[in-house]
Parts: sequence; C-alpha cells; structure tokens
Amino acid sequence: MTTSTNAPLLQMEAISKSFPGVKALQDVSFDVVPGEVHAIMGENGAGKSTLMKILAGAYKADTGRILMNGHPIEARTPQQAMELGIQIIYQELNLVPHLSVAENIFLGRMTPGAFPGSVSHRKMREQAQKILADLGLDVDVSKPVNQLSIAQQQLVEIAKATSRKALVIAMDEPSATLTEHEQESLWRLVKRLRDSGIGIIYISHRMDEVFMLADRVTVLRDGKTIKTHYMSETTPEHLIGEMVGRSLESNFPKVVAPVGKSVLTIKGLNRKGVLRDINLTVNAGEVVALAGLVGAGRTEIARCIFGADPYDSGEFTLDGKPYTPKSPYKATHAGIGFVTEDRKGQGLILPMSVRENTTLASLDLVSSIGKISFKKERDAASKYVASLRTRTPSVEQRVGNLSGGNQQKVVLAKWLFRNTKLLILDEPTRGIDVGAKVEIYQLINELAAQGIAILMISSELPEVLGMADRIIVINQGRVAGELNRDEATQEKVGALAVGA
Amino acid sequence: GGKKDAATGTGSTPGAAAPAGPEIDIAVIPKGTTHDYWKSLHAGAAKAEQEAKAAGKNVHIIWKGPVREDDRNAQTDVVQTFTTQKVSAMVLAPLDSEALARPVEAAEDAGIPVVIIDSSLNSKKIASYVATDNEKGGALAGTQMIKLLGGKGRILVLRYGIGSASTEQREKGFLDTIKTAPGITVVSSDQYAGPTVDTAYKSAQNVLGRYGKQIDGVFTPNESSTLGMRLALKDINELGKLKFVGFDSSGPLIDALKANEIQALVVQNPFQMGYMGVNTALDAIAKKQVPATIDTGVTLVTPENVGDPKVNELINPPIDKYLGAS
Amino acid sequence: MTTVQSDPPMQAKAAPSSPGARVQQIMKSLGPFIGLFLVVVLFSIQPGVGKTFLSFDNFQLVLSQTVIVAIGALGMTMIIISSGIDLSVGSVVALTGVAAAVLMKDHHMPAIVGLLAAVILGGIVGAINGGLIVALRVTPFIVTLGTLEVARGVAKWIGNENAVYAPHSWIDQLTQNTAPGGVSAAVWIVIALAILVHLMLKFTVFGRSIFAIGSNEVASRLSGLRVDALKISIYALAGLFFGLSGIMQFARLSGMGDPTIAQGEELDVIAAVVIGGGSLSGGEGSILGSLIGALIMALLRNGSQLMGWPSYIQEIIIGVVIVVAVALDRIRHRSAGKA
Amino acid sequence: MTTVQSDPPMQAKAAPSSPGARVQQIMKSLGPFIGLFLVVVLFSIQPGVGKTFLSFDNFQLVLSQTVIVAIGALGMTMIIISSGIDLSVGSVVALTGVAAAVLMKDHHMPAIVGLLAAVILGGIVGAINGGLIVALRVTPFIVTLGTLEVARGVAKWIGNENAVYAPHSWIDQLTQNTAPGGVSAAVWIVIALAILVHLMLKFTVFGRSIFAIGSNEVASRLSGLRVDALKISIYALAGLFFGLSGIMQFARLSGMGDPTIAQGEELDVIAAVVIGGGSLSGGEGSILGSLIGALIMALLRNGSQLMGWPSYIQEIIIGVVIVVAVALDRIRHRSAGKA
Ligand SMILES: Nc1ncnc2c1ncn2[C@@H]1O[C@H](COP(=O)(O)OP(=O)(O)OP(=O)(O)O)[C@@H](O)[C@H]1O
Ligand SMILES: Nc1ncnc2c1ncn2[C@@H]1O[C@H](COP(=O)(O)OP(=O)(O)OP(=O)(O)O)[C@@H](O)[C@H]1O
Ligand SMILES: [Mg+2]
Ligand SMILES: [Mg+2]
Repeated sequence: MTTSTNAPLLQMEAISKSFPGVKALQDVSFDVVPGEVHAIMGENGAGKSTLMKILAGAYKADTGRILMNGHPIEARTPQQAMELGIQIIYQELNLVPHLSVAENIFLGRMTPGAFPGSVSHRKMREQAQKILADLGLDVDVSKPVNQLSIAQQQLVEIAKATSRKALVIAMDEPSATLTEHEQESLWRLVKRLRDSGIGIIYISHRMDEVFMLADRVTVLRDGKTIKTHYMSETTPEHLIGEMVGRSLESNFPKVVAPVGKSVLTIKGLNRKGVLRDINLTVNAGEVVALAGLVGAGRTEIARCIFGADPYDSGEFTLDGKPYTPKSPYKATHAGIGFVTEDRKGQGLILPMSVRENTTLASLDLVSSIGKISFKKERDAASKYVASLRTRTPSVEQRVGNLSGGNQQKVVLAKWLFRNTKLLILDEPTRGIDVGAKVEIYQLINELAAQGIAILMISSELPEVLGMADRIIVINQGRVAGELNRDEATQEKVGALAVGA
Repeated sequence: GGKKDAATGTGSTPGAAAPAGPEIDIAVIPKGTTHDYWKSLHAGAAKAEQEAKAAGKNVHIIWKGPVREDDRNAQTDVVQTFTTQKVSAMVLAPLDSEALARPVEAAEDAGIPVVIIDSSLNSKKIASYVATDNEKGGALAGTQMIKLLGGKGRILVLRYGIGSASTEQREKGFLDTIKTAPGITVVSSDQYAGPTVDTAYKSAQNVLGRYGKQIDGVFTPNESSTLGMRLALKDINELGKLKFVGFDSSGPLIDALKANEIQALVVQNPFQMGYMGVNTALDAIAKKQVPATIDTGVTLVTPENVGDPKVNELINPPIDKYLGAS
Repeated sequence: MTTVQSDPPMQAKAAPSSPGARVQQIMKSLGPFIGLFLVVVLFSIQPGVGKTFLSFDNFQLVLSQTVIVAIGALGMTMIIISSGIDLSVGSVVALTGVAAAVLMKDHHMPAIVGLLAAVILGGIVGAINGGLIVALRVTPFIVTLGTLEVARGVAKWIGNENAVYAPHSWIDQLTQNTAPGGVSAAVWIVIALAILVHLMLKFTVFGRSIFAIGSNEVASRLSGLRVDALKISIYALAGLFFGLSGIMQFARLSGMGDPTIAQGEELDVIAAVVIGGGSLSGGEGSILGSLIGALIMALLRNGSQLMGWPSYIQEIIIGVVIVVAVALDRIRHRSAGKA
Repeated sequence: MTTVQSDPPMQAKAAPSSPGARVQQIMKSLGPFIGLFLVVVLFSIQPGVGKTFLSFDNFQLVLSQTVIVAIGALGMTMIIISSGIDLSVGSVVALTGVAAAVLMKDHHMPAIVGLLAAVILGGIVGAINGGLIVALRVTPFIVTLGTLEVARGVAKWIGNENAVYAPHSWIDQLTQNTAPGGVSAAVWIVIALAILVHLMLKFTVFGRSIFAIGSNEVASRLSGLRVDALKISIYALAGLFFGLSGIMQFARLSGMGDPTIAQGEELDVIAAVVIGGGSLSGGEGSILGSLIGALIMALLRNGSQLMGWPSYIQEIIIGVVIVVAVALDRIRHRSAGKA
C-alpha cells in the first residue's frame, strides 16, 4: 500500500493519561492516513486500550490533542466521536443481551418505519442479514444476542461498528475470540474497508496477523511510544524486542513431559442439541488440546466436566475413580481447575483486588477455622504477580482496573494456586501479549512436568500445534478425530474441524 | 414562644395581652392527623389554649401526630421524645392500649401528667381518661338498627381493622345489642375494611358482591369504613334501599344522611374531647383533683334531628374559629 | 464466504422468527395467562361462591378495582424494563389526587384542569426522579424511596393534613360502570393506553431504547444512546401514568383527595409487573403480562373475600401466589429458552 | 521465568495498601460519618432545641429508638452485600414477637425459651427465603415480597388476629435504660453483634464469599464457591437477626406480641444500609455504615419532633436526607475512586 503521501486523516498528539497509581499513557503520538491499516502493538498494560478509549470519547486525556483532517476535535462522549466518524470495537464485548442481533447492530440508529419515531424490524433484519453474511456469520438475526456464543457475539460487535458511517475504525483485539475461519472473514472485511479509504487502527498481539494486514505499526511500551515502522522495514523479532525490551528464544518452548496414568476419562457424554457421544482421555503430564470451530461445543465439554452445566448421559472417571460432575464446588474439591474463556463475566470478581481474586478458589488453603490469613493471601498473590509478570501497582489493585491481558493472568493465577490434578484452560492466552504467552507456555510445561493433566481449548491453531501432546478435534458436538503431536498439521486439523 | 406557635400551626391568640407566668407546654398527640375527626379535636384543644391565655396563663399546645398513622412505634417515639423534652403535660390518644403504657408511665415518673383521650390505655398511672364510651356508641347504633328494621332482617358488619380497641368496642357494643333481637341475623362480620377509604371501598365491594342482594342493613364502625361502604352501596344502587348505620361524621357523610342515603350516624364529640383533655391537663399541672374518667358523650344523628342546632354544632365544630381558615 | 444472493434461507429467516423462537414467543406471552387461569379455576370450583365469582357483576367489580394498579403498572413496566424501579407510586397517587381536589375545591378550577394538572404533576415528579437518578448517580431505589417520603409529605401539606372533598364532576363518572360494555370508562382508558404503550415498546426507537438501556446500560451509552435523557423521559412518562392513576383513585373516592391513600401501593404495582414477566434486572417485561399480573392480584383479593376467608388467610394466599406465579414464569422461561 | 526472591519491590507492594488506596479506604469508612455529623450540627445549632438535642437523656432515647432497626440492618447488610434483598423484615419482626408472646402466655414457657424460639423462627423464615430463592431461581425481591405477606398472615393467625400480651419478664427490661452506661442492654447487644458481624465480613471465608457472590455470582460459582448453600446461610443468618429484632420490638412493647407492628419497616432497614454505603447491586456495604445510617434516620425523626415541625415536614426532610446522604456517598466514592 502506498498511502504515505496522503495527509493524515487522524492524529493523536502527545496524549497522556494517569489513573491513581498508574501512568497509563505518556506523550503518546501517532497518526493514521486514509486507506491505511495502522497496527498498535505492546505488552499487556502498555496502554493500547486506554488510547482507544480516549479516541472514542469514553475517557478524557489529561493532556494532548486529537486532530481529524488537520483540525482539532473535542469528542467528549462516545456519541460525539461516532458522529465525527470514529468507530470503535472495544476489547470487551459491549452488546445488549436482550435485544436481537439486528437491533444490536443498529443500536443508536435504528431503521425508521412508517411513523415518526417508529422502527421497521423487517428492514433492520434484512440489512443485518446482509451485513453479517459479509462476515460469514449465519445466525437468525431475530435471536437475542445472549443466545449466541462469545465468538458469534464478537462478530456481531464487529458488524455493529463496521456498518456505521466511518472515517476511522479502531479495533481493539477484534480477532482474540475468533477461530481461524472467522478471522479470515474479518481480515477480508478489514481489507475491503481499507480499500474504500477508511483509516483502520488494529490492535493485536498476533504477529502473523499484523504482518499480513498492517501497513504501519506503532509500538507502545509502558505507556510511551517507542517507534512507528512501515511493516516492510521491520521484522517480528525486532518488534518483540521493542515491545518487551529483551529478546525471546522460541514461540512455543514445548517440553514433552513423561505421560503418566489417566487422570480424566469421559465415555459417551451426551447433551441434547450440543454434545454427542464424546469420548476422551487426559493423562497425567499430558497436554490435550480441543480444537474446532466456533460453537463446536468445546466450552460445553469443559463446563460439563466442571459440573457447571447439566448433561444427559456419560461416564467419567477421575484419577481412576468414578466421578460425577455435580457442581463446580465438587469439581474443585475433586482436583479440577477451570480457566474460563470469558474472564470478565465468569472469571473474575472485578471490584475485588488481585489478592482476593487470586485466592478465591482456594480460600480453604489460606484460612484456618474459617479465618482468612491476609498474609498468606498476599504472599500467594505476590508470587503469581511476579511469576506471571502481571502489571499492577500492587496486589491490592482492583482487578477491574487492570488491562485485559493482565486480568487474564490473574485468572490463571487463581487456578495455579489451587494445585489441581486436572486443569482445564479455555482460551488461556486470549489477549495475552507475546512475551507473557511464552511465560504461560513455560508454565504449562512446568505443570505437565509436575504430572498435572491439562485440557486446553484454543482457537489458535499454532498454539494448539505448538503446545499439545494430543489434539482432539470437535465438530458439531462430536469428536471428529484425534491427532498426535507428530502427525498433526494445520491442514489436517482444519479439515477435521469443518467436517471434511 | 412565638416561633413554636408558627411551627405547630396552632394559630395566634387574638387580642390577648402577652401572657405572663411560667411557660406551660402541653403536647397533644393524636393517633393521626389527616381526618376531620382529629381536626375537630385539635380545634377543641386550641380553644382551651386560648381561654387559658386569656386568663393570663402562658400556655402553648404542641400538636404532634405520628407520621405513619397506624405505627405504634412512631407514637411511642413521640411520647418518649416529649418526655425527654420535659413538656408540662401530655394529652394522648393512644394507638394501642398496651404498647403505650410503659412510655406513659415513664412520663408520669418524670413528673409529666398524661391525660388519655379517645382510646383507653391499660395503665393506672394516668392523670385522667377523657373519651367516648365506645361500647355505648356501638349499642346506640345497634338499637337504632333494630328499630330501623323493625326487629327483623339480615345485616352485615364490616369491621375496621385488627387490633384497634375503640372500633372493636363499637363492633362489640353493636353486635351484643343485635343479639337481643332474635329476628335479626348477621350474615357476615368477619371482614375488615382496612386503614383507608379505598381499602374499605374494595372490601365493601367484595363483601357486597356476595351478600349485597340478600341483606337489609349494614353497620360500619368509623369514618373511613363508612365512607368506603357508602361508595360501594352507591355502585350497586342500594343506597337508601337498605338501612345503613355508620359511625363518625364528616362533610360527605352528613350530606349522605341528609339525602337519606345513610339512616343514622353515631357521632362523637372530638372537639369536646380536645377541649376537656387540655383543661384536665391544666388542672393536673396545677395539682388539682381531676376525675378519673370523663365521658364526652355520643349522639345519634338521624335525618330527622340533623337540623337541630345542638346537633349542628356537634357536626360542624368551629374549626376555623380556633385554627384559622387555612 | 457466502454472498447474500446465494442464500435463499435468508428470506425465511428474515420472517418474524424461526419456528423454535416462535413457540418460545408464544409460551412467553402465554405465561401469565396460566397463572390467571389457575386463579380463576380455583375460585370457580368453590361451591356457593363459584357462581358469584363468575358473574358479570363480579367481573365488572374486579375490573374497576384493577384500574388504579393497572395504570400504575403501565408506567412501572417501562421503568422496570429500563432496569429501574419507582417506589414513589403510592405517594404520587395520593399527591396528584389531593392536588386535583385542592385545585377544584379551593381554586374553583374546572374538572379538566384538575385532571390535567394531576397528570402533569405526576410527570413532573417522575422527571424529578429521573433527573436525580441521572444527576446524582444514585440508584433508583433510593431516589424514589426519598420521593416516596417527600411526595407523601407534600400531599399532606397541600391538603392541610386532611382529606379534600372536591365538588362533584364528570371525573367521578370515570370509574362508574356506565361506559359501553357495562364497564367503566376507566377500563377502556386502560385498554387504550395499554395498546399504545405496547406498540410504543415494540415498534418505536424510544421503546427499543428502553429495552437496550435496561439490558446493558454501558453498551447502550457506548452505542450512542442518550441514556441520561432517556432515563429522565422514562420516569417522566411513567409519572404521567401515576398521575392518571391518582385521578382514577380520586374518581373512585367520588372526588376526594386523600393524602393517606395508596400507602404501600408500590409493592402491588411492582408485583403486578413482575408476576407478568418483568425482570427487576431489566431488559424484560410486557404490558400484557403486567395487566394480567394486576388482574391476578385483584382476583385473589376478590375471591378470598367472597369465600369469607379471614384476612390472614388472604395474606398468606396472596404471598404464596406471588411467588408461585413468578416461579412458574421462570420455569417456563427455562424450558422454552436455552436447552 | 523470574523467581519470587528476585523481586524486592514485591515486598513493598505486599504492604496493606498503597498510600492512595489508604486515603481512599479512610474516606470510604468516614463517609457515613459526614452525614451523621451534618445532621447533628443541623439540630445542635437550633436555639432552644440544641441543648435538649445534645442532652444525655436524648442520646439514650435515640439509641433505644434505633435498636430495632439497627439489629435488622445488621442482617440486611449481609443480604445486600450478597446482592439480595429481604422485604419480609417487618413481617418477621411481627411474627417472631407474636410467637414469643404466644409461647410465653399460652404455653407458659419461660422467657428464655420465648426468646430463643423467636430468634430461631426468624432463622427458619430466612432459610425458607433463601431456599426458595435458590430452588425456584426467583429474584429475592419477589420471594420476600411473598414471605412479607405470608409471615404477616401467619402472625395474625397464631395471634388469633389480636395482640398477645405475655406475662412480664426480664425480656421487657432489655430495652430499658438500666444497663451500664445508662443505656439499655439492647444497645450493648447491638454493639457486640455489630463487632462480630464486622469481623465475620472482613476476616472469614464466609464473609469473603458474601462479597464475592454479591459482586459476581457466576464467577463465584465457577471458582468453586457453593453459591446456593451460601445464599441459604446468608438469609438464614440474617433471619436470626430479624428474629432478635422481633424480640426487641416485643420488649419495647412491654411484652406484647403485636401482629400488625413494624409494617413498612423493611424500607427503614434498607434505607439505613444504603445510607451507610451499601449498594443494592451487591458487593458493597459496611456494618459501621449501616448502624450510622440507622442512627441518622432516628436522629432526624427525633430532631424534627424537638423542633416541633409537623409530621409532613418531617417526612419531606427524611426523604431529602435519604437521597442527599446517598448522593454524598457516591460523590465521595467517585472522587476517591476512579479518576
Ligand atoms: N480504569 C482504570 N483505573 C486504573 N487503572 C487503569 C484503568 N484502566 C486501565 N488502567 C491501567 O492502565 C494501564 C494501561 O491499560 P490498557 O488497558 O490500556 O492496556 P492494554 O495495552 O490495552 O493491555 P492489554 O493488551 O492487556 O489489553 C494498565 O496498567 C492498567 O492497569
Ligand atoms: N447461552 C446460549 N444459548 C443458546 N445457545 C448457546 C448458548 N451458549 C452457547 N450456545 C451454543 O452452544 C453451542 C456450543 O457453544 P460453545 O461455546 O460450547 O462452543 P465452543 O466450541 O467452545 O466455541 P467458542 O469458540 O465460542 O468457545 C454453539 O452452537 C453455541 O451457539
Ligand atoms: Mg487492551
Ligand atoms: Mg468456547
């Protein structure tokens, strides 16, 4: 793309923003020209989302200014920013659960009907259907969004922002919750928007994605601009170096641990309409990955094992003994841990501190006769803050104030602290930066080496291929096939996933 | 003192010279504040205040009801606060004959005489009891009902509410009297009107829905239940057709009586009650001997005697004169 | 990726809803009817009382008793869908009734002025509620608990701590069973308003926005809805209904404005909405449901009194029915909803 | 991967909290005191009334008037932190009082049995509330609206629709100002219980779990907390407090069990908790705050009466103060909390 000659469409100049105890942004500047995809990269907590929220009018910068087409703008509310042609896809989902897919897409600008003030549901449905078809999402648009999976909801969110009148669209980790298939649709959409002259800000932790899509990249570290590059003039290794301030050896430092006896076996697990005849085994020291498309039912399997959802039939054994998943409480005490895919809704108590979240699943370990030892809690929390490199001013910080990736680390810490026999990781590195990912992979290695069985659900194929000892591919609630580490390839997994 | 007058709305003393002597504060505590009945009582108390002032005494009455009209706790709080405030005397219409006993005794122990008005209090430590004989009032209504029906027929009693002593005595007086007339059957006497006109109205509608066509007479034991019953009877077009005996007076009830929609009302004398209550309190403060009970009387008002001047004064007490037209 | 043209099933999907969703829809709107049906059956089969209970007279009666709560429930449904609550209903009913009576009696205003003033006053109190909720960021429960006290106090104040009897006027006739169909004009007013509000909730931008902010306020704000202005409008509009409910109360008492009336009515109105499928966490509720909820409560009171049950039995039964009705609704939801 | 030892700044971070957070903490616990202070000042500066208002007698009085609401507020604080609500308080107070009276009068039980029975009965009603909420998945508002009616009905039933006068006993003395310090034993009981509940909320697994399920129930469940069992325990434990509150009411009425007492008390209790910083959306609340909330309400009533204000002015002022107190709290939160 040769867009460099164009005058900038959007400029953010010398933006600074502080939160109590945190300097989130200091003098950050970058610009976007029309028809460009401008990536922003940086570690968790580098300040990317904060920068976007300032652009969106959701936060107010302490200092600095924003220019559109060379003129300073004052967008105090999201509404005003939107009217100026700035559309944002936030890192966390922002949908209205009880309204239909169509209504969500058109929220704030519903299609008028025959009477003044009325809406035409029919027209909205038709338009929504078209917009979603472009994204490759085939759902009943009159369904309330709360009946969609997280990935489907993410697509609706993307459709909502991209279908608005826009000069600039900022996407904050739009692909984090998508599987490869949907990602491709997203990429096509991004390219099309770019070709129509819209400026796109694209935040992602995925190197391959950034190199494929972006024209330029700006790296943030600790709230400061490090440098803006043309993609052609940089390499992934160089970017990583700038982001983390050191170099990393390997993307997937897989260590194969000795495989012990079976920890979990499932025979004939059925749940009407969702799961059919699932059989699987996870052994001690083994990392088993569940791969598949969005909505394949992987999360459902995990929830059934954990006793969070009912099932119709099926036999489980845990550590050689029969096990009946009744409730998450029983599961936890039987030695199962579950890192959920939705950290905000299911993983964390946002108003509580890092300390309190870390020990939430293990209160029995930090208390005696019902009384909690704050010291034990602090020690535990501090340990995981250090080992996971969680960026937080203190262990007393509200988890809700952490950046997305750092929140994810706290969820991991919660279950690491519990010392489980079987750890289920549902999208464990969602939203985690490259540096921290490697640390999490090393952690997975260590856990496996300790003889813990790991069941990992991931929609990132490289991660699945890089980390798993065995890959079980799920397609429409069924086991479509099983591949060993050495026989698995991107193509084979992909083919099983789509049922080919 | 002037400030308190303005705040309590008791009105000013017309033309009286600045009263001298020690300040005498008398708290008058009704069960509620929002019925004509209590207004009349207030006016009676104000009359006593003005007379005392004219006689050179520095007397102020403090009119203070509980915020929620059926809340014993609130009234207890009011009495206790007045005790702490060390008023000179209290005139109290207790919401409950037991619940208020101890706070009143505490006041007496603190040297504050308490005159009980309107409803009884189960305590020996009171200065005096100034009230209507409610059972007698009920009996009066019963006798009139027997007379109106010629000793024969089916009647309905809509009670007021659970735990209200004065109305229970009226209901008892009425029902006991009715028992003396073997020709009269009570088809229902176990439903309650509830605290407001609207609850009474609904309740009356529902009860009449079942028995409306079969009855010859109705009795209701207080103002709100009588008002509600009147509305319900009007709906089914029975006003004037069956015999209706109620209790208490207020504008619309007297109008209904004059239109012969209601055949009789037992009317108390709240004005007198307020007046006597304050005067008795003044006597008690002055350590004079006061009678243990004072009956302020009940009067049966019928379409025939409603024009009498004596009855007229009873049903139109001079409220404006003593409380000012506001 | 499939293109739009290549997709015939699209058209089918653009139809109101899929078969599954349609069944669910029907179940959902049928829901409160089950409760209604059960209550009606319960009393109809009682020997001696059944006939009276099912008579036209009794039907008229129950409808007329439902009117006040029903109008309040129309406003409350909007508020509850928006994830709010209004505890001041009862006080506003008293306040507006007294205001109308004072205007008509002391200021000799014509009845229509009294009526309009009451309705507008209701709207103003609602706007104040909404304004405070928005400006102070205090939860609706507390703001309206405050206005509950204040409005009651003001009602007593302007009524001079007394019931105010207005001169008779055509307003008194509104609740008399003199309108076509042998019911009162108020019943027809309720029906007309219910249809309007239902259509408003379903088919207008305002209506959809009410669902949106009730379901996810943050997302609504970030999507450009003017959440603050909307909230004020919702409470103000609901306030108009509460004012009208006050006028109906005034009419029912033949033109009396009673400052002590309708205490605790808020709980009846809220119960009606929730029995009818409204969710206190917002985003759910229906006008039809709320009306049926109001009717269920009125029928229960009426039926138990016809049975001659002592008042404590009535209270116990009403309590049980409230819980059972809502529980049934939840079970229905679950079976109809997610598998 | 870095090891724990290599990280000296960790130690500093592990200290109770950062200076900013500590200021915030102090502001937060100071919050309700500001409201209390304002109310006290308001009445103290009134000529003529100030002296009485500040007298020890008046102080005793206000404390004794606060007791019933305060004990209720202890239980309600737990429930509100867990994101629940209990509307049945008032009815439970009546029910347990009547039950104690019936036991002592009709069954000639000693006073201690009456007291224990009342407290346990309160706990049972609470457990039923919690059980229904959990089993039927119906919102606490509705379940307890149901028990509000049912418990009231049952109170009237066992009291035979009448107040029940128990023989005099030492229970009556609990609310007399005969305990050390010139206040009533009830005041000391409240203080002792408040300390216990405060410690429980802060330092025990149970307390932490209450905050957790109030903030995010789903995440709590998925972290292995037994949410259902916890909820039942919370309501049951709170119910014990409501039962005790019923006994205090019984004592205040000199040993009378009155089935119609304490109507609408739920709103007072809830208001106390929320004025004290509790949030109806759960996860927030403090025992100290709730007690101060209860005290503020009692002081307002007491002060307005000393001022000789008519009751409607009192209502208006209480309404305004409820809103202002909570608004102040929110503003404080915002300035202390997020930028
Ligand atoms: N509301 C807030 N209050 C306090 N601190 C905050 C708040 N929001 C963000 N922060 C802090 O600001 C810093 C930047 O956060 P931001 O969310 O912008 O990071 P990010 O680059 O988007 O990270 P990620 O890749 O994890 O999404 C972090 O240290 C975070 O803890
Ligand atoms: N709340 C819900 N209501 C209705 N259907 C749902 C709901 N949640 C999930 N589903 C459906 O259940 C199926 C399985 O979803 P699940 O989330 O288990 O899939 P997954 O393989 O984990 O996908 P993902 O990549 O989204 O995590 C999907 O068809 C999804 O649409
Ligand atoms: Mg981010
Ligand atoms: Mg999943």
